[in-house]
Amino acid sequence: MVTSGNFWAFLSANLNHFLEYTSFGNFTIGHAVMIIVGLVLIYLAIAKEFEPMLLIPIGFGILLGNIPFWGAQNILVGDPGNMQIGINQSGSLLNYLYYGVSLGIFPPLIFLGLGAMIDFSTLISNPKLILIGAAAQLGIFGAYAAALAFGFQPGEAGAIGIIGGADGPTAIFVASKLAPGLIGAIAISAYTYMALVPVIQPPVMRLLTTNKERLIRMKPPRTVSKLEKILFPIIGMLFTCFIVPAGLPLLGMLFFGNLLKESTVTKRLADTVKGPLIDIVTILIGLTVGASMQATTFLTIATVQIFVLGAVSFLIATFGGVMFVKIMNLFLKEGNKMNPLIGNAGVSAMPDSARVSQAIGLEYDKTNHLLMHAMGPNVAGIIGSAVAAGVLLSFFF
Amino acid sequence: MVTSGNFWAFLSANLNHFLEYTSFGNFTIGHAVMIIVGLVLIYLAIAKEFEPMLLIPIGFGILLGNIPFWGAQNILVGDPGNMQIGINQSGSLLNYLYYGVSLGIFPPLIFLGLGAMIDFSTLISNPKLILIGAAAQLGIFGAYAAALAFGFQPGEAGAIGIIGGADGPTAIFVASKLAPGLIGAIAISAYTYMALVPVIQPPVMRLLTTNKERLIRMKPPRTVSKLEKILFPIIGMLFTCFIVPAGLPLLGMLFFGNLLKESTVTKRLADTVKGPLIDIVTILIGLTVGASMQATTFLTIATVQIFVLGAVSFLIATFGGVMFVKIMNLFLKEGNKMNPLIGNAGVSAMPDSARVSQAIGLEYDKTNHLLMHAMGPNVAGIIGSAVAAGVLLSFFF
Amino acid sequence: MVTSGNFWAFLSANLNHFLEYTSFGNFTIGHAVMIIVGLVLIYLAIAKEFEPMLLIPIGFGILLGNIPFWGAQNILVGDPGNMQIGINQSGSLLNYLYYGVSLGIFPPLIFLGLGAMIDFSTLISNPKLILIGAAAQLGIFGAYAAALAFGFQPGEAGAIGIIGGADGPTAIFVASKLAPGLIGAIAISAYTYMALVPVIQPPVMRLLTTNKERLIRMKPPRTVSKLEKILFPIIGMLFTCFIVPAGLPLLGMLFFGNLLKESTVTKRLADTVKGPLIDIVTILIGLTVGASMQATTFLTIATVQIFVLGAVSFLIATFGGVMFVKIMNLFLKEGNKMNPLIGNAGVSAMPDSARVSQAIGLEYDKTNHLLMHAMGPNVAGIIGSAVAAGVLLSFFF
Amino acid sequence: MMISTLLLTTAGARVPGKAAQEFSEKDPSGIAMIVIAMTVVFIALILLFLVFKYVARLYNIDARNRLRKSRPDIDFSDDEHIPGETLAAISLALHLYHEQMLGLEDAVITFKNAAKTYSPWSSKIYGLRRTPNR
Amino acid sequence: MMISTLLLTTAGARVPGKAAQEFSEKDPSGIAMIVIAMTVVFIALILLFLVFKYVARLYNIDARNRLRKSRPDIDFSDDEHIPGETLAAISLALHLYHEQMLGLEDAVITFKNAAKTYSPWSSKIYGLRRTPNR
Amino acid sequence: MMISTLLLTTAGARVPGKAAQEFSEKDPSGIAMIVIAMTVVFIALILLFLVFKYVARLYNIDARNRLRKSRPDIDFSDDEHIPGETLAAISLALHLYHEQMLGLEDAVITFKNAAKTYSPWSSKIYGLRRTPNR
Ligand code: NA
Ligand code: NA
Ligand code: NA
Repeated sequence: MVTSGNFWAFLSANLNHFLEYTSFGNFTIGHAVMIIVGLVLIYLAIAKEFEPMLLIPIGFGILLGNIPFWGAQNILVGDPGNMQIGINQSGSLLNYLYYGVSLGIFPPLIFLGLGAMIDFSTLISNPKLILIGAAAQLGIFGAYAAALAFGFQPGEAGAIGIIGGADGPTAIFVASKLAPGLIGAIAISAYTYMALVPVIQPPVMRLLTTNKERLIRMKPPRTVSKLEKILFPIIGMLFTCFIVPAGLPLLGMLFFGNLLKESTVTKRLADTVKGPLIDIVTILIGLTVGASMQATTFLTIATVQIFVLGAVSFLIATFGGVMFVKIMNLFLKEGNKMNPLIGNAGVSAMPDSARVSQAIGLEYDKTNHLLMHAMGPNVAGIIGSAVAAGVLLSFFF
Repeated sequence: MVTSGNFWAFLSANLNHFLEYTSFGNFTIGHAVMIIVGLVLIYLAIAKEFEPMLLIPIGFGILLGNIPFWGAQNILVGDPGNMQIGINQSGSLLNYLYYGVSLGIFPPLIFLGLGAMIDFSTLISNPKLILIGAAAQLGIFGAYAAALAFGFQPGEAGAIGIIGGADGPTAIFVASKLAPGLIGAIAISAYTYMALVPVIQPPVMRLLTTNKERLIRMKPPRTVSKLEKILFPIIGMLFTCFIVPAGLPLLGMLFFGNLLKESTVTKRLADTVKGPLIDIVTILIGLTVGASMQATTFLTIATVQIFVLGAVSFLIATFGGVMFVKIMNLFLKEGNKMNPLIGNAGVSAMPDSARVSQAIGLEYDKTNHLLMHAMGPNVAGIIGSAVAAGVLLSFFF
Repeated sequence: MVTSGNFWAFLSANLNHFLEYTSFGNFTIGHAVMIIVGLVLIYLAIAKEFEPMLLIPIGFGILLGNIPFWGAQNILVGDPGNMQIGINQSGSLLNYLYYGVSLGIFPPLIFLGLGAMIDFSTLISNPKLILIGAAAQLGIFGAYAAALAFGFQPGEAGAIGIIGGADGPTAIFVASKLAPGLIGAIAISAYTYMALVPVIQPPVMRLLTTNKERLIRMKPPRTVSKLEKILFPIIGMLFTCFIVPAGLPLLGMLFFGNLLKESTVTKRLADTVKGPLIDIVTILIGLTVGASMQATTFLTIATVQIFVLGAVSFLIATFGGVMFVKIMNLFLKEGNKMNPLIGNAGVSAMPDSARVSQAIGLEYDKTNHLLMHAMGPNVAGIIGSAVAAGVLLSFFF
Repeated sequence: MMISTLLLTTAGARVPGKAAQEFSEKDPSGIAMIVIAMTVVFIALILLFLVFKYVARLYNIDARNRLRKSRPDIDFSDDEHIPGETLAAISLALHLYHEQMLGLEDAVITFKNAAKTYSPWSSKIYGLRRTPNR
Repeated sequence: MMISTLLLTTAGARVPGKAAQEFSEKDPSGIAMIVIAMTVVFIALILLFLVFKYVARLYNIDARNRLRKSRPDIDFSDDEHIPGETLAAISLALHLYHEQMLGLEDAVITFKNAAKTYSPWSSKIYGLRRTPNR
Repeated sequence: MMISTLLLTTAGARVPGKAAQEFSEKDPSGIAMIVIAMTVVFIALILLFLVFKYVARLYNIDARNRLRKSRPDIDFSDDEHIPGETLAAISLALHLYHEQMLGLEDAVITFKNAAKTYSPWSSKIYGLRRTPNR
C-alpha cells in the first residue's frame, strides 16, 4: 500500500494522465470542422430529407471517425500504442468493417439489391431510351478531362469523373480501386449533387430546348411481356459484360438481382436482397465511408476541386442527355420524336431526375406527363455508368 | 498535345487495343458451351420450376464465370495483369464471395436454416422410419465403389458418392473438403438428379415391390408431444456426433436450427435463420459455385463420369431404401408392416421423393395416403447423409 | 483384391480403428460435466425462460464444443491430424465463426441493434436519472478490486468486474480484449446473475431504504419532443466518446442505432438492425461463446471465483444505485425527491431490474407505479457500463 | 496506388492421414468401405431409433395413465388410431390448402408489384423519398 | 495477452498496365479517352437497343397475330395506344397514391412506436420476455 | 488436395502500455482505480445530464411560450403534470396489453405452424415448390 500522501499525489497524477487519453487532450481544429460537416449532413438528411438512408450513416460515420484519441498514429497490428479505436488502426471495429469498402465487396452487393428493385419495363417497351443513358455518360469523361487539367493523376481523374454517373455505389467502387484516398470526398460530392439535381438540371434543360420541343408528346409505352422482362437481365448482362468485362462486378450483380425479381420463381430471394441485405450493406458502407473522412485527407484543396469537378460533370451529363435527344429527333419521323426534357434523366440520380423531367414538362403543358418516359433513361443511366466504370477500370486499373 | 494525324492513328490503335480487352478478343468455344449450359439451367429453373432457388443463382453464376476476359491467367495479388474480374483472381468480388464455399462456411449455415424448417414429428412418432434413412445411404457408398472403378482418387470418389445423398449443401461441403476442383460438377449433378427424382424412382419402386406390398396400409402417426420435439434435436446431435464427430459442422447446425424452432422461446431466431440468413447464403453459394464452373475444368470426361455415377447412386439409394423396408417387414408382425413404397423417400430429395411415394401409392389404392409416412424417411435421409458425409471425411480428410 | 480371410481381419481392424475416431474413444469426465452444463442451460432457457435468446445458443454451443474427437490438439493450418472440427482448430467452421467474437466485431453489432430498440424518453424527460446509471457502475470497479484480491491480473480483474455492468455484449467485448481465455466464464456468469436479478436485488433494496422513502411518489415524466430524441444519440455519442474514446465501438454503435430509430427517416434501416442483423449476430455469438467453453479452461477454480465475484459485483452495483438516490435526495427539495427503489435499476439488466423496482414499490403502495421512472436508470445503466468498459480498456489494453 | 487485399494461403497439399492412405490401398474395390461405412451409419441411426422408441413408449404409457385417471369410464385400448387418421386427413387437407394459398399469394404479389412499379425508389440506393424542398 | 487479428496486406503500389501508362502520356488532355470511352459505352448500349428493338418487333407481330386470329372482327391497327395511355394514367395515379400511403404509413408507425415504448425488450439483448418464475 | 484457409495471426503477447503496468503496481488494492474510474464515469454522465437539463428547460420555455401565444386564455402554470400522469397510465396499460398480446401471438403462431407442418419446403434447400411437369 502506498502512504496516504503519496496516494493522493498518485491519484491526481493518474487522473491527469487519463485526461491525456480523452479527446480533449488530442483535439485539433480539423476535428472540429469535420464534426460540423458530419452534423450538417445529419441535419440535411433529417430536416430536408436529402438521401437520409445514406447521409445519416455517412454523417454519423464522420462523427465517429473524428473523435480525437491518443495514439492515432499507431496503426499496425500489435503496436503498443494501437488502442484499436480508429478506422486506420488494425484490429479496430471500423477497420474490419471498412474492408467491405476497400476490397470492393459492398458496392456490388448494393447493386444486387438495386437490381431486385428496378423495373426495366419502360426501357424494354421503348429501347431507344437506352441510348440516352449512354449519352449522359459524357459527364463522366468530360469531368475526367477536366480533372486531368486540374492536375489529378489519370486513375484519380477517372474516379472523380464517375461522380457524373450520379450513382453512389459505382462511385465508391471505382474510387476504391483507382483512388482509395479520395473515396470519402468522391462519395460526398456524388450524393450532394444527386440531392441537388432539382436545382442543377432545370436551367440547363431550359437553355437547350425550344418551346416547341418541350411540348412534344410521346407515345405511351406498350405493355411488356414477362418473357421480355426475364430476357432483359440475361441479355443485358451478357452484352454489356462482353464489351466491358471489367464492369462485371457491378453489371453482373445488377442484372442478377433483376433476374431474381423478374423470374418470379425466386421472389423470396429478391425480397431478401432488396430488404435485409441491402439495408445492412447500406448501413456499413455509409458508416465506414464517413469514418474514413479525416481532416488530414478531407480538408484539402483536392476536396474543393472534387466538388467543382462534380458540378461540372453533372452539367455536362445533363447537356449530353438533352442534346442527344435533340440529335436523335433529327433522324426520327414525326410522331416518334422524343421530348428532350427527358434527356436529363439519363444521368440516373434516380428517381429525382425523372421527376425533374415531369415537373418541367408540366410547366409547359399541364397534361403532358413525362414521368414514365423519363424512367427509361433513368434506369438506362445506371447501366450506362456501370459500363463507363468498366471502361475506366480497363484503362487505369 | 499530339498532332492531329497522329491523334487519329493513336485513337484507332487504342480502340483496337480496347477490343483486345473485350470478351470477343478472348472468346473460346468452351466459353460458348458453358454459357449455353448456364442458359439451359436458367430455362429449366423458370420454365420447368426445377429447383429455381438454386438453379437460377447457379445458372447466372455460370454466365458470370464464363465471361471471357483478358488476363484470366494472372490470379495472384498485385499481379500487373490481374484485373480482379474472374473468380480465380485474388481481389475479385467473386473470389472473396467464394471463400464461403471453399472454407466450408456456407453449407452449414444452410443446414442451420434447414433445421429451423424441418418438422421431425413423423419420425419421432414412428422411430423405425429413421432406419430407412440409413439404408438409403447405400447409394453413397455404392457410387463410391463405382467411382473408384472409374479411376477417381479415394477422396474424389467419396465426394462423388455423396451425390447419392440427394442433399445439395452436404454435397458441396464434402466436395469443398475432399475434391475442391469437382464442386461444380458434383453440385450440378446432385441438383439434376434431385429434380429428376419423379422420373428415376418410380420404375425402381415398381420393379422391387409386389402388388400386395404396395397396398399395405400403415398406422397413422400418433400426436407427438412438445417435449419429444425438443429432445429430438438435442439427443439427435449428441448421438450422431458422438459416432461421427467429423459430421459436426453439418449435423450440429441442422439440429441447432431445429432446436431454435422447437424450443418455441426462440421463434424470432428461427424465423431469421430460415428467412434472410438462408436466403443470403443460398444466393451466394449458388452464384459462386456456378461461377467456379469453367470450361477447362467442367467440360471434361470427369464431368460426364460424375453424371453417370450420380445416376448410379440415385438408383442404388432407391434400391437400398425399398429393399430395406421389405427386409424389415420380415421381422414385423402383421399390422405393423411398412409399405415399401415409402422406402425411396429415404434418399431425401425433400419433398419430391415423399410425393413420389404418395403418387405411386395412390395409383394402386386411391385411399392410401403415404405422404405423411414418407416424410419420416425423407427427413431421416438428411440426417443419414450428413452422417455418411462425416464417415467419408473421417476416412479421407 | 485381398483374400477373404485377410479381408475380414482388415475389416474388423478398420472398424476398430474407426471407433478410435468416435467420441467414445476420446471421452473424458470433463466432457461429461460440460455437456451437463450445456443441458442445464438449455433446460433453464426453455422451462424457466431465463434469457432463452442467449442461453439456448450458448447451451447448444457448449454441447457442440464438448463433443470429444480425435486430434483435438492439432490446431494449426495444414496439420495432418487437424480434422477441422473443434473451435480451436484452424479451418473449422466454429473457428471461423468465433472470429466475430475474438476480433470484437459481434458485440458492437448487437449494440447497434440494441440502440435501435431503446427508447431514451424517460431519461430525456428527467435527466437526473442518468446519474443513477453512473452510480451503479460502482459494482464494476468494486468487483475489480475484489478480483485483484483474489489474485487475478489487472486486465482479467477488469474483465471480471464488467460482469457488474449487467450487459452481455459489453462483458464479451471487454473480455475479448482483456481476458480472451475467460470469455466463456464471464459471459455465463453475467447472464446468470442478470436472470437472478429478481432474487438478488430485493433484499438489498429493502435493507437500504426506510418505509418513508419507499412511499415517495415521483412526478410523472413530461412528453419529450422529437427534436430532443434526435439530439440525444448525437450529443450522447459525442460527449461520452470525447471522455472515453476507448468506448467508441460500443457507445458509437449504440447511439448510431438509436439515431437510425429516432430520425424516423431511416426506419427501414432501424428495423433491419434490430431484426435480422441482431438475430444473426445473437445466434453466432451465443453458439461460439458456448463452444469456446471447454472443460480444461472452464472447469477451474477461476470459474468458481468469477461466479463469486459476479455476485459481489451485482450486490455492490445495487448498493451503489440505491445509496446514490438517497444521497441525491439530500440535495433535492420536497416534491422533486426520487424514490430510492428505482436505484437498483441503474444496474441495467433490462428490463428486469426496472420490474423489480415496480414490484417492490407496489408492495408498499398499491398505486405507486415506479416502472416508468425505473426505465430511466435502466437505459442509463447501459450507457454507464459502456463508459466504464471504455475506462477499463484505456487502462489495461 | 495502394490496394488492400485479404491475404489467403492455399495451403499446400494436405497430407491425408496415414491410415486413410493405407486403407484405400488395401481396399481398392471399396467393398470394405461400404461395409464399414454402412455399419457406422446404421449404428448412429439405430441409437436414435432406440432412444425415441423408448421415449415414445414412456410417453404413451404416461399419457394413457393420465387419461385413465381423469376419465376412468372410457376404454383407451383401441380407438387411439382414430385421432391419428383424422390428423393425417387434416394435415393433407392443410397441405393442399397451403399449396392453393401459394398460388393466391402469387396473384396478390403480382398486384402489389404492379402498383409499386413506379414507386419512389432511388438509384442513389433508394434513398430519397420526396423531392427535396428547394 | 493474446489478441487474434486478421492479417491484411496493403499490397505495395500496384503497377498499372504498361499500355495504360503510355496512354495517359499520349493523351494528356483526355480527348482520346472521351472519344474511345464514349464509343465503347455507345457500342454496349446500342447492342442492347438493337436486341430489344428486334425482340419488341417479334413480340408485337406475334401478339397482334394472335389477337387477329382470336378476334378477326376487330381492327388492331390504331387503337393500340389507348391501353398504353390508360396504363400511364393508372401508373401515375398509383404512384401518387403510393406517396400518400407513405405519409399514412408514417402515422401508423408513430402510433405503433408509442405503444411499444415500454414493451418488454431487454438490455440483455432483448432476451427475457417474462419475469422468471421465482 | 489443395485446401484454402484464411490465414490468421494470433499476434504474440500484446505489450500493455507502460503507464498501465506501473499503475497496477502502484495500486495493488484497486482503490485508486475505483476513485479515478468512477470519477470519469460520473464526468461523462454529468455532462450528458447538464446538456439535457438545459435542453429540457429551453424546450419547456419554448413550448409554453408557443402555447401562450396561441391560446392566451388558458393558464399553463400548473396543469402541465396532468397529461404526464395520463401518459404514464396509458403507457402502463399499453405495456400490459402488449404482454397479453404476446401470449395471443404465441397461440396464433402455434396454429400457423401446425398448418405449415407439411408445407412444401425442400431438403434441396426448400427449392422446388411444385412437382416438375414430367
Ligand atoms: Na448514371
Ligand atoms: Na439423403
Ligand atoms: Na449496466
